[in-house]
Amino acid sequence: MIYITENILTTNKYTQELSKEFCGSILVFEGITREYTDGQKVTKLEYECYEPMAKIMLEEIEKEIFEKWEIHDIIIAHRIGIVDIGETSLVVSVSSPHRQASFDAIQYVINRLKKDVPIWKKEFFENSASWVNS
Amino acid sequence: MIYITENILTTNKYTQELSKEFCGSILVFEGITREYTDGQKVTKLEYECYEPMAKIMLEEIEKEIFEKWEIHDIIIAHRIGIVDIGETSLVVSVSSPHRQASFDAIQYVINRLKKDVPIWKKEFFENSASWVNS
Amino acid sequence: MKINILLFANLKEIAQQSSLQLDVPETAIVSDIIDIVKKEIPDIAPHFKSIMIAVNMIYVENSFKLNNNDEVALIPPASGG
Amino acid sequence: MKINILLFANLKEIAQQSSLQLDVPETAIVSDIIDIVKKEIPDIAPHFKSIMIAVNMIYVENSFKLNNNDEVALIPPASGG
Repeated sequence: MIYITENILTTNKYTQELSKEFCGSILVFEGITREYTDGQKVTKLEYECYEPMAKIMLEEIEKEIFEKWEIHDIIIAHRIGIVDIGETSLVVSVSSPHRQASFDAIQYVINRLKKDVPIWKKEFFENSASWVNS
Repeated sequence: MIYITENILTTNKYTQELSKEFCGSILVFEGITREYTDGQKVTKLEYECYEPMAKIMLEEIEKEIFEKWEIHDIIIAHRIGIVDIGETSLVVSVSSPHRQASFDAIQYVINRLKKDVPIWKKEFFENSASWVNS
Repeated sequence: MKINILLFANLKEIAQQSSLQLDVPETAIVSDIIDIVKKEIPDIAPHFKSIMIAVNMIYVENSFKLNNNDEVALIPPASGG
Repeated sequence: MKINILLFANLKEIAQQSSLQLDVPETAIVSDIIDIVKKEIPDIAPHFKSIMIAVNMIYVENSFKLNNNDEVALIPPASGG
């Protein structure tokens, strides 16, 4: 299941929603906005998204995950809009019969997401702001 | 922090307790008792533990983790006693500035725990029961 | 034919708009669109070396042949997560 | 001197006890203890090829020299997690 939302993300929600039948392993990753980037104090972040395309790409990644690894269920939730320091920007949770698949699958999702999915992060510093990677 | 307990484990508790300051990544692994082992239906499990030694060894593993990887906090919680099917036997949660450390650290903990820590699992089947690995 | 261009993140800020509509010949390919955008919004030009192009939400090469009403998104390097 | 032996999991079930106390010479090493336990509880003997020994909660070799009141745990292969 894919969520792109302006609401606060809680791992609890995305762990509970995960289908777990017959699963031996649940792994939940939470990406949190950090206070410093290369020593510069960040005051807040903003995520922008080409939402319909991001959804399609995340659904494709989800499909690939099911083809590559024996997993039972996966949830990918990305927050967009303003995200304050210490808040969660990304949750990826996976249930699988055996644990190795869940570690591999989550790392694959994060790597693909950061490389290919049209979501962009703007960092606000005390006296400036800039889009990451641009 | 190490917990060896007969109480039900919830990832929510061990995610909330984790110190997260300045962390970009939280990863939580949950090991759940499965209904089938090699096609045989398991009715329940029992974990036994040489508790003082298990604690010492888990604390050593925790110390190694801090030496090997840049992590901020780690919680390892293992349930002992009777554990019903679908219940959680192990929670490992890690906060770290960067995500790779948390993936490496949790996998290291689980591998070491399964190999070296004096905890034993007994599987109960419909008409028999046996200690795993014995 | 009409082509709708979508701009995001830094490109949107530079252009001070999130989309623009172009009227182009029926033979237009992606690189023709890039040339037009570079002329219309010169400040975007230096960014094209890292921009990927998606047509109707699928990444394409510069030689991709466009159709009427296609949605051409200029995608700066992703930085989600 | 007195040595306390701890038994766990399948070993405890086979021995029908979780500990036993042995009185051994002051020169005793771990392998002496193993020999005594094999004699006292013959059904445990075949398991020793996979048992690890911890003295006072630290894994040791069979040549480890014991002291009075040492706690010797017979550790079957771990299966936690």
